[in-house]
Amino acid sequence: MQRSIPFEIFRYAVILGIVAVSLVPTLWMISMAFKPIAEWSAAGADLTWWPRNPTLDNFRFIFGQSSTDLIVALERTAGRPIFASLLTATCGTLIAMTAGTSAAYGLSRFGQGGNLPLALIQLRLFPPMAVMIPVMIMWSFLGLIDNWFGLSLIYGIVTLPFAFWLMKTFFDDMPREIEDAALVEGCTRWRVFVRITLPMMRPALASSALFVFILNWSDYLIALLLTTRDWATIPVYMASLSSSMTGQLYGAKAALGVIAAVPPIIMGIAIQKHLVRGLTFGALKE
Amino acid sequence: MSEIALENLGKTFGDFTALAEMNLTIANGEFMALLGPSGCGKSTTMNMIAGMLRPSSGAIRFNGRDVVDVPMAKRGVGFVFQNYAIFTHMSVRENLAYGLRAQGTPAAEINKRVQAFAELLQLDTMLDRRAAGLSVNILQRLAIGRSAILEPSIFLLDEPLSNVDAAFRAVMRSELKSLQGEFDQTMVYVTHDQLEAMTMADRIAVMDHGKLLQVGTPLDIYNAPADTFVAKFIGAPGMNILNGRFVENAGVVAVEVPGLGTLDVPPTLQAAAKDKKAPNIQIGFRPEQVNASQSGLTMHVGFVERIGARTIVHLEHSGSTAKAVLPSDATPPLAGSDWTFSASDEAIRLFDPTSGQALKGRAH
Amino acid sequence: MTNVSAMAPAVEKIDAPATQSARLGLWLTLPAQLLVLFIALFPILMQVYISLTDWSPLDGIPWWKAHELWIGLLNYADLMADNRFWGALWRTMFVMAICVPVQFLLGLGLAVLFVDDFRGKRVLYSTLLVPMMVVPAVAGYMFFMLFQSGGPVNDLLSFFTSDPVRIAWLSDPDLALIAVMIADIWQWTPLMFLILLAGMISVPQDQQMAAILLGASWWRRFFTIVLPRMKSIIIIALAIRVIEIFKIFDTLFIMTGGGPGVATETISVYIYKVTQQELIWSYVAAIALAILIVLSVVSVFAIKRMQRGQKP
Amino acid sequence: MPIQSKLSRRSFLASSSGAAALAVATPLYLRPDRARAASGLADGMIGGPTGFDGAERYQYGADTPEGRAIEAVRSMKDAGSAPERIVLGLSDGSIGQITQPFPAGAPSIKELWEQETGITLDIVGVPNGQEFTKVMQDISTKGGGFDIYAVEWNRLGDLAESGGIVNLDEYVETHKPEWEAPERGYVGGEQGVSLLNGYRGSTYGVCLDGDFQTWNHRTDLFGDAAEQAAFADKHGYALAPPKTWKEHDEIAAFFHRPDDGLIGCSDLRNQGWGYTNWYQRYVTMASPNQFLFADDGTALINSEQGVLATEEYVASLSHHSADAISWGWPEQYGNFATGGAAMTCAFSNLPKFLDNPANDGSSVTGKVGSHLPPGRDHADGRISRTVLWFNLSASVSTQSEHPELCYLFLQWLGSSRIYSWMTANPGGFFDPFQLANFADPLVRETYHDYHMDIVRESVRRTVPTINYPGATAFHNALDENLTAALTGSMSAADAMANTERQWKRIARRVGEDKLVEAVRANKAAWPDLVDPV
Repeated sequence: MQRSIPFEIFRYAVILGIVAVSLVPTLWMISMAFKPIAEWSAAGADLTWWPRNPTLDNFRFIFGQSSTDLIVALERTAGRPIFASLLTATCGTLIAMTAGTSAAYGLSRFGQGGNLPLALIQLRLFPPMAVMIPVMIMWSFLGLIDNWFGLSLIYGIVTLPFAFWLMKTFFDDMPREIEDAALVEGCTRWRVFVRITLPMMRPALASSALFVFILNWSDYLIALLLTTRDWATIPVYMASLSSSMTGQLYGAKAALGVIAAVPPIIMGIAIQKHLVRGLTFGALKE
Repeated sequence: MSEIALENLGKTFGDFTALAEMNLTIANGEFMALLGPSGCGKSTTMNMIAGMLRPSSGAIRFNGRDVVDVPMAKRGVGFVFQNYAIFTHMSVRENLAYGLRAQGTPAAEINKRVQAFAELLQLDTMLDRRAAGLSVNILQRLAIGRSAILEPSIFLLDEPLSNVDAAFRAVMRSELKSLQGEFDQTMVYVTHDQLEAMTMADRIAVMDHGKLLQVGTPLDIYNAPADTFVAKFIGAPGMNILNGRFVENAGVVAVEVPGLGTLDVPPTLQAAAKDKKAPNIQIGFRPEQVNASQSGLTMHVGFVERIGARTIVHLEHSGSTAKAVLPSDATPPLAGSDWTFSASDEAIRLFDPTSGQALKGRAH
Repeated sequence: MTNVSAMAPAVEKIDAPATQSARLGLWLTLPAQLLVLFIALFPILMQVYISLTDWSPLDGIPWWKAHELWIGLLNYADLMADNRFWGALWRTMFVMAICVPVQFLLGLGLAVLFVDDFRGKRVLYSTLLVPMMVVPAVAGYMFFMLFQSGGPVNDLLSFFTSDPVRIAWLSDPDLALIAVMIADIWQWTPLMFLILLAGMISVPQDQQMAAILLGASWWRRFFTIVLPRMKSIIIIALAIRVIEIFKIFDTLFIMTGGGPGVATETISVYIYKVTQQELIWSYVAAIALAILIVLSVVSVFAIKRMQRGQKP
Repeated sequence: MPIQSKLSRRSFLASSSGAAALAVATPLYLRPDRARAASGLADGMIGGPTGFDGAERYQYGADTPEGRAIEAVRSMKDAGSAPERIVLGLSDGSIGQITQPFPAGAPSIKELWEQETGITLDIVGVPNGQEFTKVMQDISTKGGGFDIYAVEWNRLGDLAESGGIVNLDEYVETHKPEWEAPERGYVGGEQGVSLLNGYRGSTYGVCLDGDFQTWNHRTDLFGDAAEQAAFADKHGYALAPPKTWKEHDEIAAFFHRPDDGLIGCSDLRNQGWGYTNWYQRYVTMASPNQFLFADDGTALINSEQGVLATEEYVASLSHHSADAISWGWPEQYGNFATGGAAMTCAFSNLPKFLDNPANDGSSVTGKVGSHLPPGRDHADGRISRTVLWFNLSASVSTQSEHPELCYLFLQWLGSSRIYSWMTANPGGFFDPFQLANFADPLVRETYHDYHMDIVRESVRRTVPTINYPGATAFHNALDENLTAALTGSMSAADAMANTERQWKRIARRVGEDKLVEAVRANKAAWPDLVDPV
């Protein structure tokens, strides 16, 4: 298509404008992460946009090394919460993807579970806060409070709807001929599903899993209510990064925030090309 | 009504040359088919005519006026896409009226024209149906009607029949042909199917690897292929081409195909054959023009295919293959036997083995 | 057009032995069914039960003995008269009514600009998606700082004014609401953009070409071809944001805690406060059930409508 | 200042990194007799910290609350009825006082306990502000995650009513914690004990904190000659820490220069915190006190006094940070540390953290002063009051299998010797509240002499906030309406009327009989000190 110069100028101006605005909070976080405490203040007169004396102290600090500026000693370092976040978000993603993928296949190919789409929409629609009381009681009864599996399980459940919808889309789109050919050759349906369908769905599984992972990774509320110590996740741990010496440890929070952004970004880059396709939710199938 | 002239038209995508030095003039009202295998540059040519692509070099003239800088919306070109690009979220009526509305035609006028076209195309009974779910031949008519209603002077059709199954294609071909009669515009038709090109086009431009190989009426192309590519591409099956060399006996040149025998060079080609210095030559003849004969070439009969009115005999000998198409009433040779055949003088063509170009005959 | 196939049980006959297939289908859907049952059954029963009582954990009796404090439908009657609840609901709807259209228009505009190729597209595209990757809790702390009266936002605004801007965003009820909406728009416009771009890329190119060749202007094409073709995905994108904003909590809670006063108190924040601070859990149960009933009606109605809309 | 220099950053860092190393090491169970032989306790002492000057002050003999507690634990241990470990839920930010050795050469409190008893002390951090939430979760879900809870003191009523915490009367009777001991014990003797540890006549908690809100100012600003002259010019009296609310508001307004990064006063904070400022203004509206509830349980806030206090409170916003309503204590401390405010009212630990040479983040070290709460003049003299707010108290969970042992740990920790030693530790925010604490040299070193005396005097002028069942709901209702008044979305009169309405509803839910009894008990703890004008 032919383009006009004014349009190109307009395009770059608008995009760069929006990119610039949208980068402000991110850059603020990154900048905060490298600022020494003297430059944290967001209070007027000596607002610091960019670290004048960049330092890695904030990162050292959350991993348990006392730094010269932050004399506050941490009772818990960020290592464990990062591990907890990684483990529970990953296991939650596995649970959601396993149950969601198989249910999506069951519905897409065999018409079973016709109640699921509506049930799962309602599940996603419902504010988790409103069911946390019974959930807390159940989890406690099952010994799942402050337990990696307990948190993974609830993550798996609340993100199941997304896993299900996304995967159903892909299955609906996938041509059946290949499966049918394998069936004719005498494979069982289960074998076809495991050996033929799933491997073909690898890109779809990857992009759905990323999306579900980001949702789990982002959670604050559920982890706040279902963990106490051992399995507190990054956002919950972050709340404890304040001190009577300095107030909120914004630099430490920002450093942790920068670290927390790494896994989704790496995964996003890894499956970038599937990401767009993955988010059409099947809406474009003719 | 427009004449289209392509002058030294070229298109490159990076290092890849999609089209090079295309020179072709399509006369006003002519039905021109661009024929070639996929990747030959025919769609590129078409898209440049429509304005979807900008040529890398050369000019496109409509009635002498260079339109390279004219945006596609202003070229007045009707375009029928391979899969028709019908607006399936609209009704048949909305599809037909789309172009008129875009031009701001008054509603009353639109209604009148849509009605008229619908009747012409036999779409009047389904005007208010949603286009999604209509059958392919209706979609095709609708696609043509949608463009034709704007009365474009040029009509471009991009493989409109490629999505249709074989049985239906014949019906559609005739329908298309008759529609062309109705509208009488300059039509450019892109296809990889020689049958479509042969049956519908006034002239055919055969292309391969970004090059225009030959332009001519269907019969020209069939009878006098410009090179071995065209010879093999046109016809089903294509022309038999065998490697041989000239042998001269008493001033008369013949072609000896090593191990197979010898065929005489027809008088019209004698002069050309004599002019040619190198002894190596390719000899061609159409399978339909092969006859059993006492002398000529002898080849091994591989297998015999009987398909209704015709019988195809697959021949092979020392690495060369050939086919013969015999009428069903003729007695075919037995598979496994050796069979001697020849072709009539009118059927023999000679090609330069290095360039692939046909040797031009002369009236004697 | 079958996007809502995602919701409609598309029963398909399979050539393999039908019963075997059906059984496998059942097995495959079983884990999801069990998870749904697991998370729905007990909570709903329990909430129904305690919502009819005046039970609070402070009463010193276990929840299963809550019937000792039976009050019938009084909690529901209270709910009807609870201005804070209705205020929170209204506020949530307001945030939704502002944020969803803004995110949609921004996302759509960006998708239009990104739909064809240009130099630097990949880099700019990736950069635009970054906010999605920032953990909302962190975003909450960062926005808290950004919106301080001497903070970066005011500092940026000061470029355009002669005096330094000293707006106390988070201490003013109206501005605090705007600030939390800005945070949400910042974080979730990228998702809207991503989905809409996916949709726009998938609008058949030949139809757009056909429209151009028929003389349609860019605007006509956009409104008659591109948007209608994207209808389903637009609905999905809007639905996702509507659903998620209805539950808005993390970033907002860290930024304002629902304050000042109740100025940014949304449904989730309100329930959080009643649950965690005031501990009137029987009342929370009543709120939860009321929401569940309304959402069920709305979602059933919405799905029915969408399915009807799909039929040719 | 030789005293402060002892508390250098280096020694602090050395001790805190030592704690980190020890935290990962398996706690060592030394036989008590051998430990004692090796540790060099003073004569007659059976336990306590060693290894630093003055350690003997924190050592205890057999006839002390600490000694009795340790002996009882040991006999339980010998009888095989003691657990391997006990779990203590504690706010993040206070844990350091138990886990970090202080001063140099000393063990940490955790180490000492584990050495003396062989029972592991497992501390679970709870995010600030989430203490009560976490505890209620544990109680209502029967989670059993903790043996000991630490929550705000005024939630004792709520927790006791919920059945989640153990009535400690029997243990108190048996083990004699001597909380009311004159010279060493709680301020106010028995009454103080009942206020901080009791609910409806029984002991439910062991106080671990002293959050009497105290006033601080910047000595550099107040002592500046130019400021003094300018102030005297403007107001006709000398610039000094304010004695009345009128002076306070004038001085705060005088110093309020937001464009120069200085605000007049920074105590006003978001919900759950700003309350304290209003409270101080309100209770001084009558002599000796303006109460919140009458003896019959009628709310008194929707009155001329209530509206006036609210109006003053709203007006004071003009010399606070524009962001004050969105701040919590971390923002307040952060701001004061950077020299952002002329005055503030905070926990008594503010000078410990911010007037602290070890804190490089603070630019006000050596520039902090303390003063008594501003008052109001009445016919019989000046009434100045502050409030007890937040103040962590530890209770034993009814889910604990070893409640008596948990109590013994609390008796050991919360008695004057160990507690003095703990509160002197700058690693956390537990503050002094016992008479022995105020007199202890190490505490005074950490908290500074100038501050300690003011704190002691402030304690005498402290009124308790609401500590009846429903405390949270009462406070939330008041907070919300006050914030509404602050943001201008409600008039002061409406805010008070609205609060009264909500309080009535809460009172009904709590049960009015229960409430009246609790209100009376609460009132008994209010001071009647009248200062001369």
